[in-house]
Amino acid sequence: MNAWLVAAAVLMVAGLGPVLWCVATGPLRRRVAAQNTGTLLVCLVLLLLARGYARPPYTDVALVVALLGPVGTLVYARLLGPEMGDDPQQGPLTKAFAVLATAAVVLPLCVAEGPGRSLVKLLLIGAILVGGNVISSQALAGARPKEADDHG
Amino acid sequence: MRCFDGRMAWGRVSGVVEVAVWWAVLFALWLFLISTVDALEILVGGLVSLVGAATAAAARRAVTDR
Amino acid sequence: MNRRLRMWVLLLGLAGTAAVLAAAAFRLPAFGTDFHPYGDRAVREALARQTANTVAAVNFDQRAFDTLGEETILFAAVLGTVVLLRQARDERHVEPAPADVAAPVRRYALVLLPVTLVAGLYIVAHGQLTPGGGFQGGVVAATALHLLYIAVDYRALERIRPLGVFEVGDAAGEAAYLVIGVAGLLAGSSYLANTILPHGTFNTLSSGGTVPLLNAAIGMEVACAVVVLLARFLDQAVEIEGEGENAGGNAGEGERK
Amino acid sequence: MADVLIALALLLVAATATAAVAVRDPARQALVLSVLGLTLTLLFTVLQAPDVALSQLAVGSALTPLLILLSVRKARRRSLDQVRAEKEAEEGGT
Repeated sequence: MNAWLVAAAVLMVAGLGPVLWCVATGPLRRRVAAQNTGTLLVCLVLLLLARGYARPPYTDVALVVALLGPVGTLVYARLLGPEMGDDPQQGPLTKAFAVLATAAVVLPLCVAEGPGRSLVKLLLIGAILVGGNVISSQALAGARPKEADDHG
Repeated sequence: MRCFDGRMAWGRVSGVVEVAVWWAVLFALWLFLISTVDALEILVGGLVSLVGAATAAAARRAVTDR
Repeated sequence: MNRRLRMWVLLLGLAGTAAVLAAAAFRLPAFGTDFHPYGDRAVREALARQTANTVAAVNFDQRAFDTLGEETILFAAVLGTVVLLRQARDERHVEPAPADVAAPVRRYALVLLPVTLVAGLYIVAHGQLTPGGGFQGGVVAATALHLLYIAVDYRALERIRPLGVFEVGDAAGEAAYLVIGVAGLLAGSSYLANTILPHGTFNTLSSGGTVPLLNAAIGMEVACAVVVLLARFLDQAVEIEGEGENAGGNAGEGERK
Repeated sequence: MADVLIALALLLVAATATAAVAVRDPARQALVLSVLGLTLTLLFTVLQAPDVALSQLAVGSALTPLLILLSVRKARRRSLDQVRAEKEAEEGGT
């Protein structure tokens, strides 16, 4: 078990434990925000695992999480938006955490990777991940109660 | 009438440019995704990027022109 | 049969299943050893046909006929859903209302849609080399299109989704799998045998013989099937109103036809 | 030592699955379900089955939530309107 796998294990327990707690309890908006953070953490864990097992093809799994995770959150923001209108907003900490956590994981991975096409792939996954996470947090913050049920 | 034609022609040119730009971006993405580069990879990547570029332009039109 | 008797029958069944499972579990090889009789044979066969991803070799070569069954289940399930969720006589069609979504979210969807689509097609095309394949990539590609509903609205999705084409694509993907199977027969071997194409160079896109072709057929079938399936669900949730079902509430009356 | 990761992933899956059963409202359940999909992805990856992980991810991250929430929306609208119609009938009767 190398350092990358230890980091993955720590991130799994310290990150996904609280996410599970927040997704199962509390106001709806916080639950969706926790799900959003969960996709981010799982993507980072998968990147660490791919490096730790020395299997570059495993990064494809992380790429799919980075692409589809925010889509899932947007589904909730879209279809549960009217329900979570009155819930308290998430502070800016969630977004800051997303950026910092991604940087803290992706940059060491890039340093270990060295220059090459897979470095660009890593940076690409990191960029998609942060962008998607920030945008879906924004969509979540913008969700508000509607006057009537809609057909949209 | 001429003005109308001109606008149509401009629309067609800008549509082609839009698809071309998207194609270039998506093809570059494909080159970073794959691990080994050979002729077949480039051919498949070009076709896939073309599908992606056409969809991107169609989606953009579906959102803005209405 | 009264409730008490039913519970006893259930308990008997559960106890039997538990006993059989426990007996089987004790005779399993120990966890984490390097004794893998099935894995060793599968890997040997996969390498013999130049297929880098052994899972793809198992799914589309060694037991390609099972995959045909799975594909047909999906095809039949989607067909059943289409029949069940059609617009019934006592339901009416309502024009979907435009939704107002924040501009950054809309722009993000327009950028991410082609990227996700290309990533999905990449996963389909590299099924024989890296993890993934027709099913996974097909679902990713189909999800990409639905970004237009999720981040814009249903009218935008309907404009780039010619449903008839996707229905034909669903059937064509299923048919392509069958035809590739028959090609094996015509080439003088068995149904779905991986003998009609050269196996190529290991770890390139053209390796694995028919595996990439079958992957492409599955990818097309799955992507189209998911689009058709979601179209029925979306129609029911957005466009179709049942008897006495007044979804518009009091506002937005103008949208009704 | 590599078994530690498998044990952790299994524990996470068990905890999330229990939470998914314990949450009763279908819409909130869909949220826990998508986290369950993510933990299953991790479990399959540490068991060295990335193909299965990708399948789980492709289906579980956006498609399943969308199907569940669309169904919930349709069902809720129908029951809401039944309640409304009954209330109207009552008011009309008295």
